[in-house]
Amino acid sequence: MWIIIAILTAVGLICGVLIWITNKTLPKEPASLAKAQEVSEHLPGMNCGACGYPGCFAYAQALSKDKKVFFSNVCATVLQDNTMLGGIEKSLDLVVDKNAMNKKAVVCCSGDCEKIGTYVGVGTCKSASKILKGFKKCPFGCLGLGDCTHVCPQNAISIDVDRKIAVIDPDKCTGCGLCVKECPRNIIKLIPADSKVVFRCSYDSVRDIPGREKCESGCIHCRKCFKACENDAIIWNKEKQIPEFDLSKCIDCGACIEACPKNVLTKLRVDNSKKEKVLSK
Amino acid sequence: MNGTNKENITENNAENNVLDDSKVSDTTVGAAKDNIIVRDNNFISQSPHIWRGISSAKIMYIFLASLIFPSVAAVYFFGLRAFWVMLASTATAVLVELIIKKARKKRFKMDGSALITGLLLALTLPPRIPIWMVVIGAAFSIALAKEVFGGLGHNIFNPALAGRAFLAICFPTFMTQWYLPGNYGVDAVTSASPLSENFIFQGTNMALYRDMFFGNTAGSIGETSAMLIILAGILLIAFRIIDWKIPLVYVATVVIMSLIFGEDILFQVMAGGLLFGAVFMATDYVTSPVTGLGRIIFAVGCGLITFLIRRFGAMPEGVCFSILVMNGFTPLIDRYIRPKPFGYMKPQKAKQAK
Amino acid sequence: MVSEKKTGFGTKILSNKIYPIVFLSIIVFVAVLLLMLVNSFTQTKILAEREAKVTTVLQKIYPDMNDFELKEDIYIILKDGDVIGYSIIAVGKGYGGDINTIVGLDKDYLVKEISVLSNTETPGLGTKILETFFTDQFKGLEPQDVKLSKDGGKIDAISGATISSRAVTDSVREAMEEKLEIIKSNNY
Amino acid sequence: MIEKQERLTAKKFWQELAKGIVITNPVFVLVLGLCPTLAVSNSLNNALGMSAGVIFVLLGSNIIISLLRKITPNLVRIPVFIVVIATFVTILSLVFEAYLPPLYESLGIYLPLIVVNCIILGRAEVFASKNSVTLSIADAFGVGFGFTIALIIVAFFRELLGTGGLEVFGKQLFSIPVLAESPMSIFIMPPGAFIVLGLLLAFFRMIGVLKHE
Amino acid sequence: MSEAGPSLITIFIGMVLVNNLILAKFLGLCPFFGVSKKITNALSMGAAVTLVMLIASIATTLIYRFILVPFKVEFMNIIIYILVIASLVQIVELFIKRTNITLYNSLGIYLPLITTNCAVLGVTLINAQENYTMLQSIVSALGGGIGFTLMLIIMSAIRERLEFADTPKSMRGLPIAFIIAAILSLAYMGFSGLI
Amino acid sequence: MTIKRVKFTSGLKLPENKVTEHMPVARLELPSKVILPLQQHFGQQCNLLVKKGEKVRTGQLIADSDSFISAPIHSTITGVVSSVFKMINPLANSIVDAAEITASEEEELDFQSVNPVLEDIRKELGSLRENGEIENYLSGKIKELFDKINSIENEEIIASIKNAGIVGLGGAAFPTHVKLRPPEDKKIDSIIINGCECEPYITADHRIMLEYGMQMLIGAYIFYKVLNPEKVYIAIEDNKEDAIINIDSLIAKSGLADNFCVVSLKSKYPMGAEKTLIKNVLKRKVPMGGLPMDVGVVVNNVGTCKAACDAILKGQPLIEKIISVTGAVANPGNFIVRIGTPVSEILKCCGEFRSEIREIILGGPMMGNDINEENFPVTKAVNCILIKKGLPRNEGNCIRCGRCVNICPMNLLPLNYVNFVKNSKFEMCKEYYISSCIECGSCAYVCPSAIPIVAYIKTGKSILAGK
Ligand SMILES: Cc1cc2nc3c(=O)[nH]c(=O)nc-3n(C[C@H](O)[C@H](O)[C@H](O)COP(=O)(O)O)c2cc1C
Ligand SMILES: Cc1cc2nc3c(=O)[nH]c(=O)nc-3n(C[C@H](O)[C@H](O)[C@H](O)COP(=O)(O)O)c2cc1C
Ligand SMILES: Cc1cc2nc3c(=O)[nH]c(=O)nc-3n(C[C@H](O)[C@H](O)[C@H](O)COP(=O)(O)O)c2cc1C
Ligand SMILES: Cc1cc2nc3c(=O)[nH]c(=O)nc-3n(C[C@H](O)[C@H](O)[C@H](O)CO)c2cc1C
Ligand code: SF4
Ligand code: SF4
Ligand code: SF4
Ligand code: SF4
Ligand code: FES
Repeated sequence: MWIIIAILTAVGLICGVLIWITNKTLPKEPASLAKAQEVSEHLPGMNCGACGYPGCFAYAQALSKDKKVFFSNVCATVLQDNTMLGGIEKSLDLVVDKNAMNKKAVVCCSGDCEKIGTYVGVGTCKSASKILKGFKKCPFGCLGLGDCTHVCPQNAISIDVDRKIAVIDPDKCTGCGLCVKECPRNIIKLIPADSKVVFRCSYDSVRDIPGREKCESGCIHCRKCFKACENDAIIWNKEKQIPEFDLSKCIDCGACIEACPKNVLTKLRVDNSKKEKVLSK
Repeated sequence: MNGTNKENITENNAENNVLDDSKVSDTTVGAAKDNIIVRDNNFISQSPHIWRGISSAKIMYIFLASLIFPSVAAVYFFGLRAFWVMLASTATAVLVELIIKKARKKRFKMDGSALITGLLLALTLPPRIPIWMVVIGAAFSIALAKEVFGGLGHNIFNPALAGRAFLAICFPTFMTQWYLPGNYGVDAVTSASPLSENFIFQGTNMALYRDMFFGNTAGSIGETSAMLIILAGILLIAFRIIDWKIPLVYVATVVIMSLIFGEDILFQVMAGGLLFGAVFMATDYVTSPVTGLGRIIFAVGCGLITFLIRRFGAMPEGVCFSILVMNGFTPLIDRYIRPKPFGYMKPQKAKQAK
Repeated sequence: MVSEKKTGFGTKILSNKIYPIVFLSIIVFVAVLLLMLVNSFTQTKILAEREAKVTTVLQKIYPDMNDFELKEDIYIILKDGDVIGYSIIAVGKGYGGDINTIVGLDKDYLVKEISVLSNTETPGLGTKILETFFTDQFKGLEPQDVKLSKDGGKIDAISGATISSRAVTDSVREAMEEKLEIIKSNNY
Repeated sequence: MIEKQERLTAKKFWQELAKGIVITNPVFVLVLGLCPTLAVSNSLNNALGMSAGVIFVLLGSNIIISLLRKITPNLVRIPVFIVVIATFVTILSLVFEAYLPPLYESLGIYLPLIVVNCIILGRAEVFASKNSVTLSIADAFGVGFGFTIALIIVAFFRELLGTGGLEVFGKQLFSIPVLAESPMSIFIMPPGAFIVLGLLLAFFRMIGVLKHE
Repeated sequence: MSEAGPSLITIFIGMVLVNNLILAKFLGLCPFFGVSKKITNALSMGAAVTLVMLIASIATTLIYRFILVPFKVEFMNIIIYILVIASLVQIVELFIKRTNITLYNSLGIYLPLITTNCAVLGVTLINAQENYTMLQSIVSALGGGIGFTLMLIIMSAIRERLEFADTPKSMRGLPIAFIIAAILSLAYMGFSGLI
Repeated sequence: MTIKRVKFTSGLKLPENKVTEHMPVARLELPSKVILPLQQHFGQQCNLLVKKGEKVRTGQLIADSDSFISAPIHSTITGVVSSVFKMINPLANSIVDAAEITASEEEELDFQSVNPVLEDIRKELGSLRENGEIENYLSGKIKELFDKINSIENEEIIASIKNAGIVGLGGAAFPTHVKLRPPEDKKIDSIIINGCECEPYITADHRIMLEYGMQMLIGAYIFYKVLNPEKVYIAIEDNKEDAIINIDSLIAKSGLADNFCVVSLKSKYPMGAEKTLIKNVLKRKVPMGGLPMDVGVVVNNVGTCKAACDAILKGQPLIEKIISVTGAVANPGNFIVRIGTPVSEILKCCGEFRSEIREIILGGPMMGNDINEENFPVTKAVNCILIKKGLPRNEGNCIRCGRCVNICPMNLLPLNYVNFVKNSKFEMCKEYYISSCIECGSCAYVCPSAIPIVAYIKTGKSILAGK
């Protein structure tokens, strides 16, 4: 009996020796990998790709090579989550000013405008915008076919069926920017999360397109908001003929919102109780 | 990512854009741009602006029409009983599809594919199978082999065959009881199907072939008459509903294998469900490859496996299983068998050229 | 994880280069030792179980048997030291896999009873070979009669399960033919 | 981290237990240990036997591995764990063979295969090698019971549909008239196992117990 | 080979088609469902499993024939087999990790899973159970590996296509994979009796 | 007879609907205004050279660009630049600058200088009003004409063609002068004159070949002279038998039979597409991503030839072109229209729509682009205005019938693009060579599930291009 025990133990010994030898003879794994492994533990692991890398681990590898990547390609989910952010800060030895980087996406279009005809085709904004710049009179307005809703990892975007435009819930949005890339009309913009007023129109410099004049719900460049603001928080952009906001001066008084005759200015959190979620995931 | 939503949108959009003649509003805008007319009744769409107009549903119904041949033969050979089997199967298939579509809040479109599935399933069953089993089989076909995948066009496996295989494994006793055509009575005697172990035919080979050609043998209710199936197949090919490659290559493979292994060729071709499967089931668009070469590979695979099972396997018949097995290979074939695009050059060659 | 802990004595061993090998060997050694111990406890019981199983089957076929002997895969059934029959194991290839059948022969080399020990046939179809209406057909048959009626013998196949029926029948016949020769020539 | 967790409260123990059963149910949530789940769930009997075996092995290996966790070198971690697990499995199989031969036969090759049941090694890797003995025990029981419950659910449907009735320890609980005569034998065969588990997973997702992908 | 037994071709066809590890024997299901989302991953996983299976079969057959049987300690097979397999996987993992980091990333957590892949241990146990010779064991391992890889590839191709399908939400991912496995297994039952 | 007949070809048999086939080309009266987008060609947008309010004459250069791949734009009527604005170019789906010119009473011509050797021909041509007379005059002097053309420097011809703003009139509007200047290492051995006109409805090219055959042939000769190939093929589909015979006899008459020949092709769609055309005529395959000149071929449309003839002989820039107006209108026909004429002005002459719900398509039904209102101008690339009853499509699930795969002239797998684009897998599109698609529309035409496959493909392509 002892013989067999000895033999079997020897088998174990051989196995151990083999592993040991393999370990010794093969080149050591690069240190960056271990670091990446560590970093990736603080990442959300959703592999959403919003950071611009194919997946969280790829992002982690990039981060472990150069921590500045965190600022150029920020992962918005990490930014929202204190424990993850803390972990990243610690493992990468970084200091992150969260507020400065925190963004919200807003749809810069405030409503349905007339249609130029009956669009019959593929029901995505990308396709619809390929033909005559979209079937809405405004060649810049939201088409409301919801391409953006599909990419949002937070399910923050829904389609307002009344106005036929996309609406983003600022409370859910993490500012990852995926929707910005998705929208073929480039009307989703990332604005600082502490913005008070949102200018919801994209119809700026290009004007006077016959048959495609600016829509009923868009900015008419009347400058009333500019005049209404008593704190100089609005700067009038002469070239584009639109208002711009100086956050530090805005006191959230709402005067400009009141003043706008076209309701193009709104608060970041609009009352969307009427909104019906139809097209979100 | 999300096919569901997109479909919704398209539908939605179509509804939003209903053609409403009352909305024809001529609006004249602007001075410099006088007589610009914006009309709601203007269509805008991408090219092409014309369409051949043979819809999927039309194809399905033509296919269904060709199935009348074996169906009528089934009633002729096996009596009303065969009719009830067919009715139960089709009705269940359509009903289950309707229920699932409703439960998923999707539009139910009567496009005939469920009818085909139901009818084809029925035609592959033995004539005296209890009706409740037919119902289970048809429900399985539609629910677990078609609709779970997303419905028409998305399924991987041929629903009718999956249903048949399910029944064959579930209720082997019932699925292996064959009857000779003609005796409709309650106490009809079982008989062996030509491919069965204990099939003994008293008579000349010629008589056997004749019986098999016209359909006077035991077998599944739709598969017995070689003549009608060939006729339907020729019609389907002529109307360009099915691709000639699959049935022809399938049968040819079996013929070649029979030659190699010294089997009776005519018998192999006409016995069992080979013709039926080759014409009606292997040709299902959804579950077979889309390219010509892919289809040939698919058909050769079907033929080889059918022969393998018939000759070496325990099952007397291999058509059902072989098509199902090849259905499994279809995505792989489609992935790797692709036509070379027009003017394709190997990457290095292209570089050299530049 | 391990090397981080720096606690006096342990560190030396734990950070030793060949420690993993030693550790693994020790674990294997302990495990093997343990198993040998357990085995020595259970072995007798297992062997007893196995024998009991055979005995129960044989007992069923030969109710009055009280002992048996195993020679060249043939169970020689004894009653008070007298031979009252022979039992052999037949292995046939069925629909799902091997079918093991024990064949009980009486002193005159005729089938006394057969009993299927294990099979992997389709439940409800192939497994009908377990039922008495099938096995009873074998009683009193000589080897040459143990054939399906289709093949010219005296056994009716189970409809829908010809393969299973044939597997049992043919394996029983073949086993009988082979072993009877041995029995006769050795005069067990 | 480890130090903190060692200051264990009774609450934590129960938490781990519950987590194993529901939140990280090994079969339905983690989708591990599929082979035994599918292979032996063709009857309630087998399912119960298997579950008992798995709980035993899980418990034993979790305890030992948790004890060894500080002195196990990383390089041979997996071989060591697996040897520990295999020891328990072998003990189990010897005991089953000696005392429960019928069960031993019907579990067949899947009894030794407990050793590679992903659940067990998974727990060893993820939990026992990082946590104290007490917590590991809780984890073993939690996961073990989770496994048992899953197995019973699957086996329930398979046996019911596949044989037309239910039978536990030789007692016929009940049977369905028509099905019992011609049972849908597919359900005790491999395809049926896949179907049942697939539909169960979908069902749990549908009623919101499990997360969608 | 002095012992009789099923011919090599029978063993091979049996392992690939008739008693396919995944569809008929329920072995190796975790990686089967886990690594079958992309064809490329499926291929490398299949190759890795086949390799490990082959080496493990050779090693374990040697151990079985020359240690366990002579000393009558066949019951030790589980522990020794798994030890050998685990060590092998460890070596393979180390090897891939140190030489081809991209492959390692794509196989990710599934590499260690080969250890706990029932399929590998299953094949070695089957070899022991059927008392296969060395050559038979090798063929059986090869067949098992090829059958496993084949199923993995088929499954991944199907799942890649289903990515575009309008599958009900609750069926997406694993549930539908189970249904596919069910129908595949149904289809491959047609091969029964080939051996 | 030098007709080469190509019998067996794959492709799609479309319902032809060429109702205007036998309607002679009519000259439309001058429009009251024209709208000239500053990008009517493939390439760089031009810069406007005139100011708002400035007076311009017919043929006066009003926009040009420095870029090589570009073509200048000329005023097509005499009048005042009444406004400059942005508009949507339906062909490229882009926003471009445009100038609107309001006509004044009198038409004044401002044609470019013509090479001295052709001066007298121009004078004589100027005195002819009827097109028939011009044709007769030209065929009478054809030998002399060729000699004169031969004596002009290649560079000068190319420059004239460039200055005339000539672009391909076959649809792509690729600047013709670029094609006439192949890189040194590419030897052009064949020219194909594309008179296929494979799209349904359109008959403009057909009428050109019947009524302007001589001018077209002279244009072809000019290309022949510049590129000096071995052979010039004039490819015509066999549904235009009269054009085949006409051109053949003209070739014989002009004594060009050695180097020119007519190729009669089966009437299959998309025969006219460059790549399929070259394959059918010469059995050469343009490599993927390559150009016709990679296989030593230049393809030009018959209209382009006529325009070249006009430019060289008359010094007339590209200010007018022949288009078909057809479909659901009361009086369809073929017309010579000034470029920039708003669609509404043309439609006025063609009577009421016969259909309430309609699409206005610039181009043929297979590849044309929709416009939403009738103020869009006819640009250089437009060869047909088609009014059609709108066709609501009920997109269904792809049933993988493989019809699109069978029909695709580029051997692609169109059904996959639909899946990829639907699921945002644009990288996969690349893997399946989406850029090889010529957007011919055959696949969408045959698809039984009425999937607008081309719309998906266009989406995928433009996303990949980063637009
Ligand atoms: C799922 C399935 C399981 C079967 N199982 C068995 C079986 O266990 N035993 C058997 O002899 N035949 C079985 N068969 C049937 C055989 O394939 C074959 O039909 C039968 O042996 C012919 O017998 P018969 O001539 O008595 O009808 C099964 C068939 C199917 C479809
Ligand atoms: C980027 C680009 C460069 C081209 N360069 C040349 C050229 O140098 N010579 C030439 O003969 N054609 C050239 N072409 C024109 C094409 O060969 C072709 O005539 C044009 O795209 C219109 O063809 P279509 O109407 O079939 O699309 C070029 C086209 C493109 C897109
Ligand atoms: C699908 C398709 C169909 C076409 N059909 C024609 C045609 O019928 N006639 C034609 O002249 N050009 C046709 N073209 C354009 C030709 O490919 C090519 O661009 C043209 O003949 C080049 O001559 P151009 O530069 O003078 O226009 C077609 C292009 C495509 C992509
Ligand atoms: C030519 C043709 C063959 C078909 N064959 C089958 C078939 O064998 N089985 C089936 O269930 N449906 C068949 N159908 C119907 C339909 O395609 C099938 O239900 C799809 O698989 C459902 O997605 C067929 C349809 C056509 C047009
Ligand atoms: S905001 Fe969203 S719905 Fe609106 S156009 Fe952009 S992608 Fe489409
Ligand atoms: S709304 Fe846009 S930015 Fe915000 S989370 Fe969703 S995708 Fe990201
Ligand atoms: S894929 Fe492109 S080239 Fe092919 S048929 Fe469709 S549109 Fe034509
Ligand atoms: S023609 Fe339409 S239905 Fe047929 S395969 Fe192509 S896309 Fe699918
Ligand atoms: S339990 Fe078998 S692989 Fe996981």
